[in-house]
Amino acid sequence: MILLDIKNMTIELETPEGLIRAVDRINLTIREGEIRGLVGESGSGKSLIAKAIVGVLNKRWRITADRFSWAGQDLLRLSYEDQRKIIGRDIAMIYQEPSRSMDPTAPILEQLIESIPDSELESSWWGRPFERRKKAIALLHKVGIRDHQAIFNSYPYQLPEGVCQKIMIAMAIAKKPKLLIADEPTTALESTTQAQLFRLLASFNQLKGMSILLISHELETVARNTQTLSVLYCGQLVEAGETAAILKQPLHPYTDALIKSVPEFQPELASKQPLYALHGSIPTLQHLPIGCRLGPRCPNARKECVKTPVLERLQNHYFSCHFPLQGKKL
Amino acid sequence: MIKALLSLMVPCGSVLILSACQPDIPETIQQGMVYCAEGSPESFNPQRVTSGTTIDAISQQLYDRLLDIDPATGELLSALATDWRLSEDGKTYWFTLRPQVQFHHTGFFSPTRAFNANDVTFTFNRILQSDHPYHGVGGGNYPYFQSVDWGSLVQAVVAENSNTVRFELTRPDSSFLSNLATDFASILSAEYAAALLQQGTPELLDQRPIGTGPFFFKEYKKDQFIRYYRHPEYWRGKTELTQLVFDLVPDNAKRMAKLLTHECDVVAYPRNAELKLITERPDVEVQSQTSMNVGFWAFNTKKPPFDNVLVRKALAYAINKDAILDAVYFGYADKAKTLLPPTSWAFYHDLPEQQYDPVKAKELLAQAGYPQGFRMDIWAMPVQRLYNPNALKMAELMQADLAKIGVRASVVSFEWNSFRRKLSEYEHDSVLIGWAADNADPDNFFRPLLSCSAAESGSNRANWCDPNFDNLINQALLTADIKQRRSFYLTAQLYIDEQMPLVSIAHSKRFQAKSVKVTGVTINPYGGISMAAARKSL
Amino acid sequence: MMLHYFLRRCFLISFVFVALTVLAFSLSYLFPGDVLTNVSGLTEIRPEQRQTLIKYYALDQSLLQQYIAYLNRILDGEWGLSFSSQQPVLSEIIAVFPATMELASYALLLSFVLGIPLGLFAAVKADSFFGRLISGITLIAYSIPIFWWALLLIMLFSLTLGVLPTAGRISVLFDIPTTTGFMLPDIWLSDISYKSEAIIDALRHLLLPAVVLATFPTTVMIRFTRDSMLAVLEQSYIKTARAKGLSRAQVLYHHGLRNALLPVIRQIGLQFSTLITLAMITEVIFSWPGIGQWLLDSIYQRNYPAIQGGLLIVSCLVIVVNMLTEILHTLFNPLARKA
Amino acid sequence: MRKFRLYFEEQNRGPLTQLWQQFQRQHAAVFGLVMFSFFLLLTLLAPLITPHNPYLQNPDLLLLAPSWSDQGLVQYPFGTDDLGRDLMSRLMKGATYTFGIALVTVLGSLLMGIALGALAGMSRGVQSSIFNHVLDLALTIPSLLLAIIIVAVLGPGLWNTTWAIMLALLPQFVHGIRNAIQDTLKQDYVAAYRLDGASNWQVLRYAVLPNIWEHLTVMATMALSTAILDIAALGFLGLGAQAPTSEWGVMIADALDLIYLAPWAIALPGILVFAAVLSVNLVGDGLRTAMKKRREN
Repeated sequence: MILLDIKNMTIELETPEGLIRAVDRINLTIREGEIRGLVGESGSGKSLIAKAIVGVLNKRWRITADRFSWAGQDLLRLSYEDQRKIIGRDIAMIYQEPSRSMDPTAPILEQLIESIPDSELESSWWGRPFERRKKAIALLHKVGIRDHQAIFNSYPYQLPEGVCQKIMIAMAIAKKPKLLIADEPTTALESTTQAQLFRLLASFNQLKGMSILLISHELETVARNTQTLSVLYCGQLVEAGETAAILKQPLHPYTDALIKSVPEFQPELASKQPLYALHGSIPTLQHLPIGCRLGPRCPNARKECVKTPVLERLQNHYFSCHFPLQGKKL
Repeated sequence: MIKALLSLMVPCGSVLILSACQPDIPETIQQGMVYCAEGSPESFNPQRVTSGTTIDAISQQLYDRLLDIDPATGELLSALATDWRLSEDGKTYWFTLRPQVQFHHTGFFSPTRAFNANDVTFTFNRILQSDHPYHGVGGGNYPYFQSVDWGSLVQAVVAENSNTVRFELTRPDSSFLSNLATDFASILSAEYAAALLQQGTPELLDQRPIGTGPFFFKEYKKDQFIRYYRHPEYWRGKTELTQLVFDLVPDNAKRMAKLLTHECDVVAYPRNAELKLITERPDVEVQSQTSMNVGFWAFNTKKPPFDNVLVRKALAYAINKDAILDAVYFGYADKAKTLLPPTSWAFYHDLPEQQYDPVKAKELLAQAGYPQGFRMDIWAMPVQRLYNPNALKMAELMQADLAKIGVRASVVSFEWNSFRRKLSEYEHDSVLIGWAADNADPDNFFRPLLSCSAAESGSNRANWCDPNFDNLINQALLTADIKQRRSFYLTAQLYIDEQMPLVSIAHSKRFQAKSVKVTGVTINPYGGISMAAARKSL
Repeated sequence: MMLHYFLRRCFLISFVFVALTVLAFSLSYLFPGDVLTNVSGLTEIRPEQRQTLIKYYALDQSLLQQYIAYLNRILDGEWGLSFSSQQPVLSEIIAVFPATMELASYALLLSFVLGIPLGLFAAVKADSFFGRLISGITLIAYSIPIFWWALLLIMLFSLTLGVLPTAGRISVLFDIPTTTGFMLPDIWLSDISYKSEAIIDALRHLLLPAVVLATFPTTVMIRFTRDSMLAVLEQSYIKTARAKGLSRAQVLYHHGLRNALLPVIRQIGLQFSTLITLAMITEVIFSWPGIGQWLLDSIYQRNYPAIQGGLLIVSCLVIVVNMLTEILHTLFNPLARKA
Repeated sequence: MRKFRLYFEEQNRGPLTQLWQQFQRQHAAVFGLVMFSFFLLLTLLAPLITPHNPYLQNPDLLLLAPSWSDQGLVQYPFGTDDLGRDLMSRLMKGATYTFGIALVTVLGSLLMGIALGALAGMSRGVQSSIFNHVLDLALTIPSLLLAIIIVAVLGPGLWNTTWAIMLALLPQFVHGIRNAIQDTLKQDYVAAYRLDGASNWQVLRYAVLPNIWEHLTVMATMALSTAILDIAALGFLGLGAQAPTSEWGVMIADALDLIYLAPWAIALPGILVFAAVLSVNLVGDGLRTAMKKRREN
């Protein structure tokens, strides 16, 4: 069943010069146990969407959506506090720089215990602190940290990024969430810990059936670890669907360019051949082109591209482009 | 967080409200009285000082004298000496002493015997005999007695028996008895002095006093307060007040504020400007008393250009006395023509008045050789006294007047005790100060202020030593006949007007503000105030 | 690691202390008048005494020896005699010093109790009416000259309403033996019968000066707590805590408060010397018998040994408080230990 | 009131105009700026525009009530003090002393601070640690105590106390400037300058100072408000300006004796000092929030 269903969500930023639309009418659906990827270049608004879902954006952002339902329950009708309660209970999030997203002056044990909700505990109130500690040790072992004693009374700045990220994951899974949003979890880590991390996420997905939304800007890590994929460009959803189908047959020129620019996906690349790159650069938020935001950079842009393309569907493969690579409506 | 804050505020608030009602305060506080004085005392022995501030605080409270002065008539009354006899040649005096007069019992000393003749001999021999063990203690200067040249006047003080004392003088002196009645001639305890000498701390005689007065010394916190408790066996009968505290508040505005908030019961020298305001308030009343005093502007006659008579006369002409009377005394004083106040029997009525004439002043300056003026400083005393309520304001006024004739004056002031110390070392160009009489005798104005012996002892502000002025006032003392003495004093005043060592400015009324609940506190026209008869109703 | 930190701290403090004593020592030369009187404090020095005194104060030797002689005179408590009362300066300072400490500590306490909650409230509800009101009032209170503010309070509470006394630590009629030098404990320890009235009277005397002196530190505390709280709220770990599902109050209390208050401790150290200046002015206006009024009297009397003594004691107090806040800051703040 | 923008032209306004726009948006800050410029003008023009000579004593007009009360005269708007001098012209002349001298003190302290701060900031190792410790010492001495010592050595007077206040403000400045310089030195463009072969002096002149002068102005405004308060306080205590000068602190101290007869003589100088310091604080706060807002978007 569909866990998260978002239709036409737009996020705008209040600036002295007026409202700037950072994310423009995107749709996102996540099923139970599914690992969905969210790919886009930096500044395309992917972390904005994650923060919007979890609700940590500050007051200057304005979020509007046609439908925003979680596990069948439409959250738009609920008050802000109730939304917070439901999302806080079921969705967990981990961030880019783990060491900066932990309270620098609180020992790790205290932050871990704090994230274990009371509902998880069975023993009576005086046994609770002891049980909490036992649970915290279990969590650390689950995320692969053996020596919990040293970690407990040390401070975030004393630990390497990798360990911090693992602790963040431990905190996230403490409340057994249904969805884990991983906002570029591996950027700060070296490659060895990256592989460890993805293996960990995959194991949680299979064992606990926890669905994961993996946000990243490296196409090939997302391609290897996710089942479904959504591609974003300047805040517009350009393509979504089965990862394998998209890689094999990209319909949107931007996805095609993305795939071409990754050497691993081009087996027949000869040596010393110039790598393919889309010409031009990403426009800043203040000067977004009207209509399809890829317009000026798109290889097969035409007059109609001035109108913002509508999301079209081909079996479960969505794309928003007037002239998809495979030609109109098979 | 906010709840914690509120729970903290409530108890504090209630404590404050509770303070409004005064539950059972013990007797020492209810019958205690606070007198706000304008400065701290220099010492606790009246022999060693001349400043009125110190005299007010210690003399009438702690000590008694052989004779007292009747405030109304100025006549001499018997105090520790029940009666006194004078020899025919006027050179020996006999005093019979009052029996059964107890000294103070305090924490640091309790006497074994009552007051007798050796206390008197000890008190005066200390001043006369330079080889006396106590003479040099604490600097060895006795300004008042040195200024009236007591050393050469009194030959010997002898105790004939336990309650009669004989004074032998070198020459007849009509002001001797009134000098014995001044506050400076307070009687100390010989037994206490001997005990201190044995302990090896003789200077405590002047710091922790023992006397026969209505109160005994309990505690002194420098520049804060002096605390006296009642002397139970006082020979004139126990006083109503159980505790008397002298709160030392040099700032006039603060003293007035303390009066209005009833922190002070009696305030010395209220600011003249506020007298109108006080009379309107129901809970406070003002006492006034014409008293013998003079505020003057003295030049240091040893320092050029003030050694030149023309310069001094020019400066006298340059000062607008009427403006000073309005701005500083607020009209509560009358303009001074000469040193003596009009109430004195030796006042020179038809002496020509000093006119305000800047043009003449400039001419005199040109004659004296200073056509474009010179630079000088005016020392203004920081403390408020009856003869000069606000010396700093007066100095500012004079500064503007002098600027008109080209004299650039700057105003200088220090803290009261160091101010007096520097004055006695004649570091000043000119000074605004004054003198309050200790007895009705005109000599009390001339000798301590302008005589040569006063110049040596440092109390002659003009540093002026003029032989023929000196023999004028000495001759005046030799005869007892009033008419002859007045003629000497008239010529003396004429002489001062010619030489102009100082410019007399005003004779001010003395004021004292007190709360209506306090009765029995009168202003004594001669010398320090007395709290013996004070009473405080609730 | 901590030991290394303490060593560095002690070296710094000793260096500052030495520099301070050098300044104090040079003052006796800088002050006008004869050096021997400035150093010894005796106003009348008879000629025959002069030679023995010069030998005793080592004025004839080189500057360095004089300084060393001065240093161990200071350490064994011989700070010269005060010009006005010819009493040892140190004993006079010890008599007046506790009063200032009492006033300053009550003011600091008041600024804590009022400043920090209001600062937090202003930060959390920054753009609500109350938030802006608090910042407005803080700005006004920050710019009122303290002596004028004291005069206004006196005119209002003492003169027109007549509720509070204008000066002193307690009504002079109360005879309280000084044991600790602090008024309230003294009353408590003394065996007088009217203890409760004395305490009430002492509190009434304490209220106005404490409020006047507390105005400045409270405004600084409010402004500083508000700014540091706002900075902390922008931090990403607050966002993660919110994302973890903690309630708003929990986030503020557990994470926001601690991180915001740590720099505040250091701020107290820096502001303490300004607090002393204001304490001196308050003492003069309320004639509070503390070291401030004593020092100001000594400047009016040109009492140089007293000024030297005052400089030493007040600066040492400020150094000690600075050091204390530094150490407290490092104890509580792991980040500081990393540096 | 967004301007109608027909053409979509590039609008990158310099940091200064952005700062001014943010500043303009806060009305309190603008009000503060207006008051600040009023005081500045008063300081510069005071000797010319005072109706009466502030030191002229007029013996027959003592303690005249201000003109708004019935016995007041209109040519003496604020009445006269107890020596018959016109209060309004004394207050105006007082602006030059309290406000003017405070400006001079802060400028002097700023220049010395820049010199010392630059030395402390640029030097590394032992030399910079020496500078810090010397400043920690200066920071420990309260400004009033410093003033007392200087008055004891040089005697009371307005110019002696300006030295005291300058020294008292110095540590704040040097600490602030040293931290600002060390922050800017960490930036990459300074490293770029160094790579181009710029000497220490050029780095300071072209890379560091232009970037921290805004921070300096904020520090200067905070220091100005403390300077005004200190000058008035020293005048009040009688250590600063001496009797005839009409500095505001001295006027309050003089008027203290007439607290019941002429309360306006105390209130007016106090209000002026308060207004001056408030205006400086408003401008300082406005600048600080404007800089913060500019950094945000």
